[in-house]
Amino acid sequence: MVKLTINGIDYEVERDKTVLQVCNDIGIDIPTLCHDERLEPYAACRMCLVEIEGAKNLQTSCSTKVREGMVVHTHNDKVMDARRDVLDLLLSNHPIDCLTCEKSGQCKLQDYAYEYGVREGTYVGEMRNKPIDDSNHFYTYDPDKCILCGLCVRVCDELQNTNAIGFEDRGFGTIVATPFDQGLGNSACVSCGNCVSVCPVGALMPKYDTKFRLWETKKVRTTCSYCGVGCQMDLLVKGDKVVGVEPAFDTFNNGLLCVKGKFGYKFINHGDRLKTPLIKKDGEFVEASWDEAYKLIISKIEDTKAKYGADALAGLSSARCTNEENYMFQKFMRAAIGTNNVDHCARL
Amino acid sequence: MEFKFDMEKNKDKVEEFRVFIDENRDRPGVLMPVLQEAQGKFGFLPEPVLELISQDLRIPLADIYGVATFYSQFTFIPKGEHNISVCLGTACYVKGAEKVLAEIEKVLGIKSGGTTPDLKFSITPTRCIGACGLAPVVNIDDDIHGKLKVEDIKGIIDKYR
Amino acid sequence: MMSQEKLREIKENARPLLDERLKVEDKTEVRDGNIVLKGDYYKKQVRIALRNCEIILPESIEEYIALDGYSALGKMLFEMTPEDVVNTMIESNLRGRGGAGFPAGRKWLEAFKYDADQKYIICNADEGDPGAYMDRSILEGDPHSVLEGMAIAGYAIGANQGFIYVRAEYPLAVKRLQAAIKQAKEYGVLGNNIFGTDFSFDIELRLGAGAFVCGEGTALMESIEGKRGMPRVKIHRTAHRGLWQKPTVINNVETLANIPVIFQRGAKWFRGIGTEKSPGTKVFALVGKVKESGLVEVPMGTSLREIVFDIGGGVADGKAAKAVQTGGPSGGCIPVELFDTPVDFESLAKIGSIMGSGGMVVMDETDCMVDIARFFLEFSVDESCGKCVPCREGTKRMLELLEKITGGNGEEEDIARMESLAVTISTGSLCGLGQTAPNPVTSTLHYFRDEYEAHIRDKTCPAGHCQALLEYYITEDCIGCTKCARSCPVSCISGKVKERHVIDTDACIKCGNCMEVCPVGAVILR
Amino acid sequence: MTNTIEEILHTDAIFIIGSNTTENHPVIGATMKQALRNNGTKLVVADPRRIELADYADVYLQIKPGTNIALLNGIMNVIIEKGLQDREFIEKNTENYEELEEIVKDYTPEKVAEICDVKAEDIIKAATIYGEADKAGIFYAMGITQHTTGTDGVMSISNLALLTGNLGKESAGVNPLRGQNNVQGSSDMAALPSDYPGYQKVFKEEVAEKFEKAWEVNLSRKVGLTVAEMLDAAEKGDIRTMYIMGENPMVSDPDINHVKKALESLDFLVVQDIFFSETCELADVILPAASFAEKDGTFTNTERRVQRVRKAIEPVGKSKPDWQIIMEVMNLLGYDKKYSHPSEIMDEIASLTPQYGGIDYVRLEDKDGLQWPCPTKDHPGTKYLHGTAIARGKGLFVPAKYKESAELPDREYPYIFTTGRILYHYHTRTMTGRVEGLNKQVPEAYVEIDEVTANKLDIKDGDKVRLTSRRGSIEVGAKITDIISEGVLFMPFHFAEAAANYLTNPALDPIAKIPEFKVAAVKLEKID
Repeated sequence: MVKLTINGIDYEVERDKTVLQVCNDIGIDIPTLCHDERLEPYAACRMCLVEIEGAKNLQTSCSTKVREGMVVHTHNDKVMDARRDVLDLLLSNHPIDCLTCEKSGQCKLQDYAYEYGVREGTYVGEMRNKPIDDSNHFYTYDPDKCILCGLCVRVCDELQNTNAIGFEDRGFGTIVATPFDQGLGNSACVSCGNCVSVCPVGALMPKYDTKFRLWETKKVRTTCSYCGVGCQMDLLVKGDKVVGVEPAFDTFNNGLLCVKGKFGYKFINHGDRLKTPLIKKDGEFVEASWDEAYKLIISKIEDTKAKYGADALAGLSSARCTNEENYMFQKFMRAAIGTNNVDHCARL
Repeated sequence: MEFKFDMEKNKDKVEEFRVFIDENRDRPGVLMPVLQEAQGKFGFLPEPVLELISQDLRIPLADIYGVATFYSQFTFIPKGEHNISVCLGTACYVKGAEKVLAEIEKVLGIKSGGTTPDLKFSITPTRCIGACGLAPVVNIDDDIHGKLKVEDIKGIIDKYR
Repeated sequence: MMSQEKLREIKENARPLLDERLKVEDKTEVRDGNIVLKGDYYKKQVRIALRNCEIILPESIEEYIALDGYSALGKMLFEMTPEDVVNTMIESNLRGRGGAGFPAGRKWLEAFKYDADQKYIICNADEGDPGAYMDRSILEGDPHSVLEGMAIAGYAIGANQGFIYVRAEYPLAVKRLQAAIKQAKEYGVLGNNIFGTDFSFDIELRLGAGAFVCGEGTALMESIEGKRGMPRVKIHRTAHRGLWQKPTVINNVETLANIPVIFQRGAKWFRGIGTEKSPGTKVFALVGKVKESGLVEVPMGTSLREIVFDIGGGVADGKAAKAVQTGGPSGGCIPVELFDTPVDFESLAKIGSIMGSGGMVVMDETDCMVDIARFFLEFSVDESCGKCVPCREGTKRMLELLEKITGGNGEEEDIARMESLAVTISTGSLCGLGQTAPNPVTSTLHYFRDEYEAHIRDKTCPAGHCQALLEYYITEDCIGCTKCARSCPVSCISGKVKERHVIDTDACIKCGNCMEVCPVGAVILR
Repeated sequence: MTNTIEEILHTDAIFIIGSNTTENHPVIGATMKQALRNNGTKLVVADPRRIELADYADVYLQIKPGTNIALLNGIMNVIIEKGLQDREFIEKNTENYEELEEIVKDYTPEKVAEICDVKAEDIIKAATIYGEADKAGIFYAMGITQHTTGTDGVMSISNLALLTGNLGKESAGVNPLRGQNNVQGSSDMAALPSDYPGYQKVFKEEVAEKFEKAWEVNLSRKVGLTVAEMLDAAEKGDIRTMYIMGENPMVSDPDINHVKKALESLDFLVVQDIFFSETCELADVILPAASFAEKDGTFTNTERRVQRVRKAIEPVGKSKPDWQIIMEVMNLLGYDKKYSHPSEIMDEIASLTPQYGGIDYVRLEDKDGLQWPCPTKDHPGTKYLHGTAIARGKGLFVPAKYKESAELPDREYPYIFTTGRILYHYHTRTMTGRVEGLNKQVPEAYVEIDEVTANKLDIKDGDKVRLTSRRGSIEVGAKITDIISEGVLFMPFHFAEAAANYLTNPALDPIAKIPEFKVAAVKLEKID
């Protein structure tokens, strides 16, 4: 343990933690744009700057380990001025189109601009002006909105390990790009969208079918319905529609999903969904009520059972259904019909 | 202006280059030397060559591209037969390097960083080459031309035509 | 295999041959038992790092040995423990000559103490400051002194591999280094079992590819590792986790060139030169508007005036000295009034500049200080790696403000904006490049504020340099040939034949055609 | 999986055989790559296709389809030869080692190299990496199981892990990667003809009695039919009525012509699904089911983690959750048990299934779910299996000899045909086929053909080709690739329009009854 002072209050905290981690633990809110606990500290956005007495310059709390006797100021004038200026600089090279930006309401840059009272970028000069990359089927990339926090590049490298994107050029000309600007759709990208999930601004945006603001939605934590990994994720729900998916960050999948998990939700509200029972009459399917359908099924089951015995019936359950449903299905076959002829496609 | 690179036509060079990669693959951090070799061999960094490096060294293309675009000496357009590097260091600057560069651009009809369409000349702005005593300095290939005046430029370039 | 006896033997054979050659060339003399270069220019200099430059043949390891080369290494391998070596370095208080002035011995101690299976020595030869070529001269003129310095460092901290990261813009230095490494290995002063001991040390050359930021230690390591040269987050010391996350000592060329001499003559001797806090000498590249430009090595604490006037002979072309710029894009402009400042790490920092790697550019009355600041900012913008916001975005905005001012569009509040932006950039940037990038602006704003004000308020450039603020003017010498009027694309020149013409400066687009066509030079800029 | 996904990060060696992990279990694939990157983990990949992970591997073995067991025996041969086996573990925790040693003795690297068509030195390298690692995990999927020798394959993997003491410890183990979201759970829940939930056998009297008591009904002791057996019985007229919930055998099962005939022979077929699938076409009644977003429940993932599925929206149209439909049908049939919420079903599951004994919805609110076995309410769940003792007491070596696949290429059908999954689609595409981006990404079926074969038959990338096996024929676009060996053809099975399963061989593994999807003999023609 080490003792240190933060904003005039003494704390005793675990050694080996960063100032940022300690502040998070004790409830001091420090802004970050490039930080992600899953990744190596990057210290590029400079929003988490704090003053540490004795140090010549402000220090990034994300990359500074606590030390015995350290005296930290997280919100004094010097620090606040620096953060405000950083926001000013970022906004001076960022389109202020929050009114129509899809990200509005879940944009960290917007949130911090509000929190720190930075209305707009006040430096007038060159702004990035690059075409939008629309070549990926699931998301778009607008370089002009990018703040170069590098989260996408680092997630693609350190966690997803696909390395489809990287930095191009340097200095003011730096952008996140695919090699030779081939476009995401023609790159090594596997469309996992894990970059999209961490973009703090509107640079990497899913191609949503439905317009929504985050505050109109509710998040429902659930389990992905595709492969057997069982990633945890949040469904974004607006009204009676699932409009988006975000990975869970505090579970074993650690904020990662694949293309199907992240973008494959659109079948849910697809127009092709079966919406009513259908009964085949003269080779054609016609809509029926549940009662009609049930009546027919019960009579056929009872018929078969009476004529040929319970073992002339068989049922296939599903690896796509829940445990409870599989349990119900086998119980139905065994207890209600009386046969063990129940199986599913575990082997396929 | 686009410069295409034909792997087939450069087959021998490409083969030599692959030998270089093979001989050096175990050197840690070999990417920079490999890119330098490629640029030396082909005069620039052609896209298919970078793809080849990516395959042979198993370094993601995005990383290679990131490195190639970071360092100013790497280029994706071929250098001309004669490379004119204009020193833009402080000593040269205070002694009028800007005007010298402008004159060279005027004489060759291309911008700094470009190559003439006949692939004869290219202009490369260069950081201080450490010949400050001779400011302003221009290197054409391996020749150093020092204490230059704007009036001298045309005559010097003509010597390389 | 090399041995101390053999080394002595080589020296004894080589020395007479060297003396003979020097006698014929007649450019050297012997001062205090040392061979030094003759002439006024060298009289006030004390050459330690440059001791062999222009004296020995750089391709000849024998000549290096003739002047005691490799004797320090040979001796220490038998007589000193690595700990002794580290302690001697600490005692000498040799401070890094790359710019920041961090004591080399303390770096060594950290790396020495840190246990690891592999350690590295890096020679930072990525000399990038425009107007500085000290390191190039050492690498070209005396490569073995750097190799020997590295081997000593390697022995001290327990490293067996060294890298020299050298700018690709220095082809001759690369050639000389390659040759020197080869020779040194042949002679057994590098490679396996040096001097027959179990100490092995190899050196590999790595070339930069045009990125100033790679002079920053961690960016340089990234570059050697084959990555973009973006400075690392300073969460670990490089002496603990540097190159490939292994303990690494990185010293610059001049620092390393000093080391063999320190071990030949002792730490105490070294501390006797220079000032208490900054012992030893410093090499400067004295360039710009100075009569005698060249490399100058003087004891720390020598005043700027002595360097510029006594050694450099003052300003050329009869013009008045205005300032001297030290420290390149990280440094500042020191006005002539402060020329009595002694040159050492602390004194220069106190007056808003830095020692830097040793570039010293002399400026005269025709140099516009706003434009000089703009020049350095342009450099910093071009060379910013782009990682952190204050440097990437901030230096760009600062450059734009400077361009606005030199372009004649400056506004009163721009100065205050630059001052506050300078604070954000210098206190908030990730690496030294960003933190020092505003220095050229802050120092010129401090000492030459009136020049800024003249640009902004009066729309004039007192030095007569900023094109946008100049006007074309036709003097009395005009013969009225009308050529200028006819060549003017906007027809803003009026006047009768054989009478003096006049330029309507409001309409003039400053294309310069009139000046070019005037047969008598009557069109001037003022 | 005996072990947990997170443990992959700390493993010393990963051996992947018959799993294209980055495409089919992408997040596990990414986790493996993180281990390689950060932990210095070594990787061995064995697969007939040079899958993405092969490029990251220290050793890649491009084995001929159907030769897994030879390879595994070869690896064990090298391990024993080099003395890399864990003698203490074998002594303490296993039985029947002598027979294993006896059988693998014949599988020298040279002999195996010939069977598998790989280099002997690579087998030795692979064995050394796996054998020398302190903690080594084997990861496999359908590439092991979908063979007539699938059970032998699984046993051989288990043998290898036992031999090196890689069971019952962290970051090691035998780790089958389950293909579908709840394939683990549906097996746990006994959608199986021989088992009650928790793998309790239907033919065991005490088990049957337990369930009779709990369910208050008489139960059959007779083991039921597997899918394949059901279809055969249907064709013969022994099965008359079928109820299919959320399955699409008309695309997913081998020999589709046979499936079709079987389902058409039925008197009555009920299909319950969220979309109108290929199987729906043959139904008499179709019931609309709610999707996973419209209901509560649980899935059990490949690492035995029981996790919540939560209702986000109301069921679309008049659809209902499957559990509710089944309950209603059951009630109408006279079995009157009612449930108002899936949590009540889970409580019943817990009361009857030892592994799930401690699981309930309150505990599942924890973000990490619960990994079975979790026998009691205070049990924290089980991270890795066999930590204290191997499931059946001591681990039994069940050595197997290499046997050839049921159908080998011959003059008439000269190519080996193998099937699998791809990243952008899922199973029979009922879901992914309706996601625009996924369809744009991979719009239609294709067959991967190696360059030599393609040249020989003058087939260019994108050309239409006809594939024919003894069971059927399909037309499909060609994809020329260098990731597959000469004479091997690979096709994803997802696409109904050109369904690979018209060609596949329904021959079954005698124990697991799994069809040999991975090896069939076909002929290949270019269509002009």
